Amino acid sequence: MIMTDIIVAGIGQTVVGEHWDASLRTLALQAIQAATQDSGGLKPQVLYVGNMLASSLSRQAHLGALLADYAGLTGIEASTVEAGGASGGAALRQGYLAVSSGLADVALVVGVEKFTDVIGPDLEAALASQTDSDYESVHGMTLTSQAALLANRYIYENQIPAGGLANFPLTAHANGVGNKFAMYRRAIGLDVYTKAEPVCEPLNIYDIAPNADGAAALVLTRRELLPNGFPHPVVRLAASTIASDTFALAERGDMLWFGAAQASILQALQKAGFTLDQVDLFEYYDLFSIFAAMSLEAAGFAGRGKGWELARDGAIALTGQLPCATLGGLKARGNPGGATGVYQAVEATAQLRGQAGQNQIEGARLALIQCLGGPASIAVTHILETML
Amino acid sequence: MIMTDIIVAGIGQTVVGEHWDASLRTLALQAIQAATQDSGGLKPQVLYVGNMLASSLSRQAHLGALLADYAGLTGIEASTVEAGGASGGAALRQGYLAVSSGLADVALVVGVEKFTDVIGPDLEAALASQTDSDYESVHGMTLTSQAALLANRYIYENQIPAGGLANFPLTAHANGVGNKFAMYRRAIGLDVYTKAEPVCEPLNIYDIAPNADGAAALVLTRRELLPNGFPHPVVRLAASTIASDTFALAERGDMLWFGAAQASILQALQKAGFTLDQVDLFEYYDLFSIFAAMSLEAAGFAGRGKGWELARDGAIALTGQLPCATLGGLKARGNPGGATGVYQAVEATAQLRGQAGQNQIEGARLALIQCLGGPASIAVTHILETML
Amino acid sequence: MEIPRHWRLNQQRYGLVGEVCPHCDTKIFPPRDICPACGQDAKTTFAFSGRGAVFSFTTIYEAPTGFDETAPYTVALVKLEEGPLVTAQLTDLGEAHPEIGMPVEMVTRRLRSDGDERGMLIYGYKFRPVLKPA
Amino acid sequence: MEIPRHWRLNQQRYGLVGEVCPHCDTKIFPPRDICPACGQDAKTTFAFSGRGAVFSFTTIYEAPTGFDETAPYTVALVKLEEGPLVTAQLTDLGEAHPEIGMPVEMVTRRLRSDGDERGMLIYGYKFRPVLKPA
Ligand SMILES: [Zn+2]
Ligand SMILES: [Zn+2]
Repeated sequence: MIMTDIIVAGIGQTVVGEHWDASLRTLALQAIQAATQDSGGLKPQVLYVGNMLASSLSRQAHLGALLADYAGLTGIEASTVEAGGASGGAALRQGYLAVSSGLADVALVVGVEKFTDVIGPDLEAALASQTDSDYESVHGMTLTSQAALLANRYIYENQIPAGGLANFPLTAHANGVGNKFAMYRRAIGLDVYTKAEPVCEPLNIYDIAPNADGAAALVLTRRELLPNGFPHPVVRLAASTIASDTFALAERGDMLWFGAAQASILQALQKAGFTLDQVDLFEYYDLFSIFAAMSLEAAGFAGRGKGWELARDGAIALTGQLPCATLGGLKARGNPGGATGVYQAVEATAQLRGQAGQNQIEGARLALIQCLGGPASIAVTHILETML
Repeated sequence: MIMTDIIVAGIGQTVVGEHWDASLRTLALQAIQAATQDSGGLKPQVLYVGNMLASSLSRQAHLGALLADYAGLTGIEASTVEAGGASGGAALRQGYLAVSSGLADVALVVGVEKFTDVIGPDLEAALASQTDSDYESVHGMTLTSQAALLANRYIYENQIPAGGLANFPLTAHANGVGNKFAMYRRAIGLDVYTKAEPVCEPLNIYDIAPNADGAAALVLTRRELLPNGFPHPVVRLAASTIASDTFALAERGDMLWFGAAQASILQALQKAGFTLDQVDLFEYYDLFSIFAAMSLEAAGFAGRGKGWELARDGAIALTGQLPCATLGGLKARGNPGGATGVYQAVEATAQLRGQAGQNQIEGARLALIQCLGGPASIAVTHILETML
Repeated sequence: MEIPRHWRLNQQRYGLVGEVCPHCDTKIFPPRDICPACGQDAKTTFAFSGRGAVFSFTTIYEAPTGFDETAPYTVALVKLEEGPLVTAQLTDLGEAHPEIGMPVEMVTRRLRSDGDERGMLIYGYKFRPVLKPA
Repeated sequence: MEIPRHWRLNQQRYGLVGEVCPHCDTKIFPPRDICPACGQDAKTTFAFSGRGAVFSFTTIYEAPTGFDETAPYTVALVKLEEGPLVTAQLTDLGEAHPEIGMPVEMVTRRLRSDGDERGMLIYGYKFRPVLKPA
């Protein structure tokens, strides 16, 4: 029923980091202003906010109305979309629906997370609200420990050698160097990874993306509504999908398979009429190294239990067959919580426009991006394509 | 761009009340099962959850994936929509967009709130997260006290007599008697209202709707997808709109005017091609008596400062010119938080199908429903119409 | 631990510092960098006099966490001399009963007492009746 | 105050009580009234034996509020004899180092200590290594 292409007309982002001096609304405003300007001044009729934790960490709900107001857009439609760590992707999905339906001409999607207002056990508790409060977090379970449970079993079943997942963070950190919006801009060596103390065995500090503040924004419209003289190569959203899996990790029939990640990618490829081998880059959800490995398998880029080999063999590097985390991923760009899916779309658009600087993937035309909520209880996938 | 009518194919709800024995997921499941059965077994591809406070009150975020799983729908698209007290209406809006766009054939919308897991100051703090945490709730402001500030000024400027707002709760309680899903099913007299102690001057306990647990669900589809032999009169969503106003009450240029409420209704009427005098019933957002009065004014049913006269004169009664809160409204049905907008749609659909029992509005064909977030910082309006 | 947040807001809270729009001279509180009147950039700081009048008020008995120990307390919208309305508590009322129109002035007081592990005390503006000259 | 919630979950937490599907005999934990295997109603209660084996495990050092006083602690997925996996803490490990496949059995212990105003203590299932006969 879609009669036209949905275009990512504007992109904006803040540096990901510990913004002690900036509030949630200030960060969001910066990203919105950048995206609006980048779009050539398109005027949004609807705002979707992707956010995960503000009601817990900042005692602030109802961000739709708050950010519409602070962005000088008082009056427009606004709401908040939450799907755990996939909140930003889910907000992008709503923007896509709003513009596709024809009920809005221009949609603004902003992902924002303000982690650093709270530290310590209260932050861990807020993060654990993504897991099952009656049957998981009540036992002291956290999302990090769920990833550790997965990694432990993955290593056991697939007989992964020590350090087998190291190249996920190493690649991410190498790519972060060239991204001026990244939290970490220094490459790390294997020795640094190997010497790191375990944080939540078998995960060490480099297997876990750092939580940090950030905001990113997108302006979406239909192709015929692009302003005259639109200055960028035109990038369209070729597909938008969400799929779910069991909520609790324990209820998975097959623990080591990200079923929602697989389903959302299969559906996206099918809807857009592409195959995996056409994908020029993959922004996966490397909140943990193990998530990156399992996401590669779920997508079909690697066989079961073989995702880590793509990292070991350099296939995911900027110069590899399937560049991943091309601007640092969650590990080096940082994990801005519910903003992550929007950051991924901003980064993919930059790649497809040829604006990725020293990290540019030559001739990139098709980007696959995916974010996950909980232990892949939700997966949101988008395909972006450069239009000729 | 919409080529077909969007139909409310299934409705379901739980009794609103203090469900000590039922968890959030159990309540949602009951409403979902009822709505699915009522629709003739339509299979949803997407779930939108309207919820306001679960991450604060139940330490549980990520309800989309949780409820999809517990409803036996693991795999489908799911996310949570939040817009303060208007969350349910905003979730309905997303369902409308998903089905309108053609990207989903059947959408399930569930509103759910579980208040009674927490009581006392922690509940007040969670409710206050709908206000501005940096400039309102940090001063000890609550949503109830914002309503009191409005009422105080409203009474002052418009010289409202003592008890001038009494007929809002009296009408709601009279209507609650006939609704088996309502929290309160006893009429109250003017003497009871008059004798009540002020809670937050000038509001007394009857000017404030009671917070309570509840879940309501809707199945939406396009008309051509209705099952053969669909057993109900067909009710369509004729319009769906959201508008915003300043977030903080203090920043309103005109404090006593609900601008977002006005804008969303004007837009809805215009899109659907109706005028106010065609409206057979109005489910307003009577979280506080003053909200009901100001909503009548914003909609244009009464002049500025005159909304209370419609209550005084009996116009809002079941037998009046403009029946409001026809199944008890928030005051007598109860305020199930982020589920409210979905309850309103369920009740309006029942009226338009002729299934409202002793509360049936004879010949009702057009229903206007509206829910508000914060002090009308967001307004979500839907128009429902019986199809002939 | 919410220390960074309150440190960030100290200037506004202690001194009632907002902004003035260089384009249309609108006085802005709280600061928001975009003028709500004309939509242009407005980052020039402006210190309000702290004098105003009660626009509306009420008393809170059922208070949120962090305020429950000081309930009941009176909150108000105060219309500042320079234009904006401000949300704040009324304090030092003594025997005075607040009224719409009552002249008030800003003072600095403790805003909330977090009795839990957060521990921190937050200070900021409240308003008291204007003291009559003796 | 979260007392109603924990009262509601007491049966599952103290006795590891789930459900059995009357249609396909699948054993279900936690109870969910709809069989995840066949999709039909499944409300027949079923008490699990509490015996199982460690499927995976890890140790938490950075714990959420309510658990920070007892950190570090070890959490696990336990494969019950009857089929389901259960999320729980391992306890009474003594000198034993947990391993995948290690036989464990259910015991009742304190789950979290809310040191704040909530005050309440919550008890429920944990798993300990199966004691060898003396
Ligand atoms: Zn100006
Ligand atoms: Zn079964």
